[in-house]
Amino acid sequence: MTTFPIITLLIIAVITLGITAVALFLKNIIHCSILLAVSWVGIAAFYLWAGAEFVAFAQVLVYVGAVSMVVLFAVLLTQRKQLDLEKLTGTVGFRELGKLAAAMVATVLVIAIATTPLTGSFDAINEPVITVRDIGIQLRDNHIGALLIVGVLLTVALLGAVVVASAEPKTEE
Amino acid sequence: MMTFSTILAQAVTGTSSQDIPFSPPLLSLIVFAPIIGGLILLIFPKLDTVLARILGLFFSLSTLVMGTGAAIIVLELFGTAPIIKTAKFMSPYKLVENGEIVSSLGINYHLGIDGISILLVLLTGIIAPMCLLASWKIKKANLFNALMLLTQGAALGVFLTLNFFHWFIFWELSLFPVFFLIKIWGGPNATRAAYQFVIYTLGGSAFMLLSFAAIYAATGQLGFNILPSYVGIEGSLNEKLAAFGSTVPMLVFWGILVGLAVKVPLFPLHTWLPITYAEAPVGVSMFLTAILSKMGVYAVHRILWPIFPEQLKTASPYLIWLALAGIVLGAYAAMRQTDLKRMIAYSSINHLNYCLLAVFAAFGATHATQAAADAAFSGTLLQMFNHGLSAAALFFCIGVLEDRSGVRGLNDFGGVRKVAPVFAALCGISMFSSLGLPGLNGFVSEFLIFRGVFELMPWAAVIACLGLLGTAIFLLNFWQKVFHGPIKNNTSKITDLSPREILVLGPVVILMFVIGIWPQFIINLFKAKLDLGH
Amino acid sequence: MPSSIDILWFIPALPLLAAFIGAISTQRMRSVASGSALSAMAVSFGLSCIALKDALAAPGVHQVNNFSWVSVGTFNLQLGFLLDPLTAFMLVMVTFVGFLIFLFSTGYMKGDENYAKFFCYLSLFAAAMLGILVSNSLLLTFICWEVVGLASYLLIGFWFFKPEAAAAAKKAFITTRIGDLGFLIGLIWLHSISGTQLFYNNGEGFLETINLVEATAPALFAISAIGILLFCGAIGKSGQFPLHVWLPDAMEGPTPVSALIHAATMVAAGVFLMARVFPLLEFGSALTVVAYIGAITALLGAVIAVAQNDIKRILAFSTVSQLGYMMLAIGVGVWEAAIFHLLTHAFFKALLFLGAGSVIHAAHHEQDIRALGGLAPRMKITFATFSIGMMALAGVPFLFSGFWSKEAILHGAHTWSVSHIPFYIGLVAVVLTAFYMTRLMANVFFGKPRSHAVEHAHENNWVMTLPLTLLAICAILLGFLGTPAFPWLQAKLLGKDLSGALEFGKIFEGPGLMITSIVLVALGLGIGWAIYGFRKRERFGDADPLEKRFPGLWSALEHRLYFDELYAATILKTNSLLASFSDWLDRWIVDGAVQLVSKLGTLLGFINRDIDEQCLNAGFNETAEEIRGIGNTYSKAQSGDVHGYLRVMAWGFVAIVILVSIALNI
Amino acid sequence: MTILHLCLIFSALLFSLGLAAALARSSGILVLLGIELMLNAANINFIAFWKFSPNPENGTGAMFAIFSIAVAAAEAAVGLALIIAIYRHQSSIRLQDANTLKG
Repeated sequence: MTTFPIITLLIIAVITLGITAVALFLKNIIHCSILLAVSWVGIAAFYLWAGAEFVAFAQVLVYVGAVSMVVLFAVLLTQRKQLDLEKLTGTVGFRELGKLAAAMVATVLVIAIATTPLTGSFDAINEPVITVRDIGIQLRDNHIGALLIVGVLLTVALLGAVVVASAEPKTEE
Repeated sequence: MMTFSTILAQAVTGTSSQDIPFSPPLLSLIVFAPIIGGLILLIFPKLDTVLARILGLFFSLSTLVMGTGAAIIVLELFGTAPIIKTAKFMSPYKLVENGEIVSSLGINYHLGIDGISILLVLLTGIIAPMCLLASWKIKKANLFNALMLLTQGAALGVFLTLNFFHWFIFWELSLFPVFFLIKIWGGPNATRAAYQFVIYTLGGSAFMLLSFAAIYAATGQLGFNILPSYVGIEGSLNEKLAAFGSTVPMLVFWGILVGLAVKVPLFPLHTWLPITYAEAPVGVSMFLTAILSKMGVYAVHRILWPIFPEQLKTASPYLIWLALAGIVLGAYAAMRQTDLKRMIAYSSINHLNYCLLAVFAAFGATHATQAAADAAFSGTLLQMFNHGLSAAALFFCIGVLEDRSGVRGLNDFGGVRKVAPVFAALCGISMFSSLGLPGLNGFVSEFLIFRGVFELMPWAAVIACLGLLGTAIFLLNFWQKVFHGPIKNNTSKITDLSPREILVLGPVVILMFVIGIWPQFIINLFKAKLDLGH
Repeated sequence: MPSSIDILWFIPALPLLAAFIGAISTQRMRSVASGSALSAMAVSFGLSCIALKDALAAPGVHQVNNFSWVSVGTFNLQLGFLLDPLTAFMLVMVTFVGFLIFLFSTGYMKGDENYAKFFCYLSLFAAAMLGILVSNSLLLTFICWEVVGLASYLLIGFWFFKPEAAAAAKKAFITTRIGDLGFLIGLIWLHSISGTQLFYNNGEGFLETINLVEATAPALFAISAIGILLFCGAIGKSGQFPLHVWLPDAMEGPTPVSALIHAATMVAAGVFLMARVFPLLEFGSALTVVAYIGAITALLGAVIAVAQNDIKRILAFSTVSQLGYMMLAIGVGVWEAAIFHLLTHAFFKALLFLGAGSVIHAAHHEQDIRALGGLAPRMKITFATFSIGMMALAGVPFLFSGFWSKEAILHGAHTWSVSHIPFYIGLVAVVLTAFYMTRLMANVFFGKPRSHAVEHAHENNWVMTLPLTLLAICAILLGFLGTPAFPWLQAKLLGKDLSGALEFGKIFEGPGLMITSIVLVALGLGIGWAIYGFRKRERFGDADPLEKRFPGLWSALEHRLYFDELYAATILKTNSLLASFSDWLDRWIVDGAVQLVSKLGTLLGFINRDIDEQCLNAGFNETAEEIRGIGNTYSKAQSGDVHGYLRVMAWGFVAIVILVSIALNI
Repeated sequence: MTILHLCLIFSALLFSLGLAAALARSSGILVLLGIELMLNAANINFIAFWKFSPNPENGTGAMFAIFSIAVAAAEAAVGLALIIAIYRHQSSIRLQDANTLKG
């Protein structure tokens, strides 16, 4: 019974990576962002696979629900002038250099992971072990400080975002 | 004998012996009708302006209609019959709608109405259509109406929700439409005013949120109807909070107080108010002063009073000075304003602080007789209603002046009474209502407050008298400079009220007389609550 | 048939209805407004007469009709109506004088563009005034009291386009409101210690239970303080020192208003209130305060009246002085005498004001006595009636009502056990009153006309002379209600039975007192005539004989002893400073603190920069030069290209991993 | 090669894809999305290590992932706001144009 979860994992990983790769090399930004939203769903699927239901829900809510919407809005707001964003103006080769660097990082990481011996039994796939209720209790008992700080952080970030995004150029008035 | 209202009451609450298969969720409808209306207007931005105005008015008026229905039901069901109290300090909620949303987190969808809520719901029902009518000719009317309706729905949500979670959502929700209303339609400094308003209030709310997080951590409850039962029994809220640290109960109390005090506003957290009221368009100023400022006072009654009686008692002797400062400073600062809107804004600070004065006096007094406390509390409640009427009417009058002449300085006018007698008469009645002339509504509430406060804390009442005098001085000064004397240039542009404007002011003025002469009519709404003690 | 107590509320309600009709009447419906006002007053007068009959049938009985107004929890406020002889006499007086003045107004205000509004305000005033009279509750009294103030405000400012009228209206309202705040506090205090503010409630009203209160020091203190606070309200409304300043300015209003409100009725409300709560005042030590304030006011008003030139202002200060008399009477304990004087004063002062109004109307709104003159032959009825009023006011013996009522007051003051000072002050005021009224008569009616308008003056029509005649008759007859020989009025007010027989002997009881006062009146009249009667004023610009003799004193009196200036320099200044301070505090300190917090971040930035500049630059300037050279080289790497930075990081990461793995030999 | 290895490699590849996006695209929005992907890759690591940890009932890894998601959301909001602000100033979201940091 160990092959089934592995196969599931492989399927999730391949689909997610594939979609992401395609997304990142599409020209149209809107298509890009929609595909990325799909890849976030893939990541959520991974969380579900791993038994972290609540994290998966959070992933869907925050990324698929919220961030992707914000991204779409940002795209729409900034697309009034149809600029060819990929036009090469004095930045010869930056794209190739970037891809090269990313490939190097990937290589180094994969080699590092693959050569690391991990001891222990990883074949027994545990059933989901953490429920929403557990997380609630954990948040309330052990992580209340962090929760409050994150709340404040979010508030401040939101305010900051509003202020930054709506600051008008002085010349307007 | 089955009257219409008993049938209605039985229908809604399902208490009838006969089977009436009709029970609309009245409270939810009250809250969500304006929100739905607002969303409709937002979704169809290309709607014909006239249609949009009428739709807006319709949804706005729905509150008044359904609120009156709820009031009739409440009076019919509980007007004379005693209500069984389930716990000490528990307020008797009269109409309740309940549903679980996330039961494991204690977040219930829980609406309830009692005397205080119903008063404010009715006030909202009266003022909100008035605000729309006052801004009838505004540009981009569709968006304006939509945002106003959203604000109205949020305010109603605050008045009717019994669970902190939803309450807080509504509380914050009321901010954002107002932000845009001020920013888009406001005066020259509107952007600054809007930011100041939002950031000030959000800042206050952050403290409140932290406090409620602490309460939730201690009790696992967020219901306004459940939390009071933690007071004064074994394993009380204070003890649970004190488990986090000995200062936590007081900190939690102050956190909530700061959040409310900004909204009311309590001195010295009031500095956002004059500029915001002055810069906002007239309909929004009316709504801000009449309804949104009441949210703070309401929350004092709904949260601080039932949940933190001990802390309130400890803090009141100090807080009362702040309320007195607000009263005196508000009145005297108003005397120096040359911008009429700022003047009325300061007078609002003055009037709202009477409400807080009474609450703090009732809690801070070392010896309180029941009669004095009853007078103080009923005065507070009535004052909320009365201030809503008179301040909104005065803002509207200044809006009329500004609309006609484009200016609103104290010294820009003269002899308006000559060119616009009807306007002068209605504005004069509103003004005298605001300065507490007997026979009009303002006097009743101020008398009750002074009567209560005097017995509880005589010196505070005497100091507050300065505020009464100051109010008379600046309002009469306003009246003399604007309406009396020879006619000035700007005045010649002023025409008398149109029928629409009379429709706005007329009902309010009539209400002022009715409440002034027969206050029991309003008092009956919240009487049952006080009859049972606190 | 319902008893009068049940229909008592109609008496104020009818004028209120008339006020409402007046409010919605347009200028075209002017006759509707005045007609409804007049008929309401007439019906109210009829009802008042019935009420008087009922009340007199049972003097000493207080019929009440109470009802709950506000009731919440354990807190309860009741209002009520009261009928006793005091109320009934006042009702008849107010409705009768009111009716006559309304009638006079239909002529006087004929051409005014706000004719309907005028009657609306007058009716509103009458309603509120009658409300005060029938009230059985201090709260209802206060409510009507304030509405009376509002009506007075509206009527003083009736010609609102005149800046002086607008200012006078505001001054009147705010000055009386200062007193009213005292009233309010007194009322609240009373309610909080006694639990009721009903005068009479079948043995439970506070005037009935006051005698049961134990005379402990705290109770005495509290009740005295309440009495004085209530008196504050009366000070404001009745123009007593030190709040008398608004009353002369109130003469900016139309003359019928001055007659009705600022002579006959409203200003008497304070006296009425004091008489009503007399048992309360008696209990504490408030009466002494009342007596002295009254005495001071009586003298002050009379003195200032001597040097005024505006006919209405002379009468206004005379009103102040007479109200002082009434307060004095209450203070020395003879409140029935105060009410007697109130009633007689209402008639003769209304007569004088209407007479003045008649003069002013005939002389095309000339009010300065220096510009009038020689009117006696031109306006015979006005002259005759005005003379009667003048003699009543001056206290000319036996025939005129003022003599008897003033005599009653002086008699009471003489027998006051505490001090004789108020009595002597009263005597001085008697002389002065006779003196300034003689001056007024001599200047207005004798000599020759001193302006063009006056030369062509002629008598007014019946609408205006009829009220004068009726009032004149009353000004004579009313005195006989309360002569020492047959003190019917006083007995009824006190609820005593009269023995029934006339006792002429009593007139001459204590003849010394009466003879003294007759002599003093004669002295005042004589001096007045000696100075102003024999050598009459020739031209408008002539200086007053007294002015030539005592220029300094005269100027002070002419400026009303500089009270206005004094208040402007002290109270108004303080108030204005307080306002400026509040504004400043709010603008700079409170808001400033908020701004300060927001500036704090910026400030830290500045401090940081300063430290950089001062310490680093000064100390390491040379080193910095060198470093800057190196920095210039390296700063070329700072391309501003975000991708470049990120890429370098990636390369760096790869390099570190490779280096580490080589170093660790993995 | 265990399942954990697979998870980690999945995460590493996702990270690299994100990096590639951040390095090779000139649109500010896509750069930001690349960074988001890198954060997600880190979250995958947390979850993977938590799942195969000796006592997963503690839930620490999941908690960390939750907080990380919250912070990432804040970061996305601020980042996009910055991009809009840049767009206001320069009428472009090309990061090459935003080179005012140049030394």
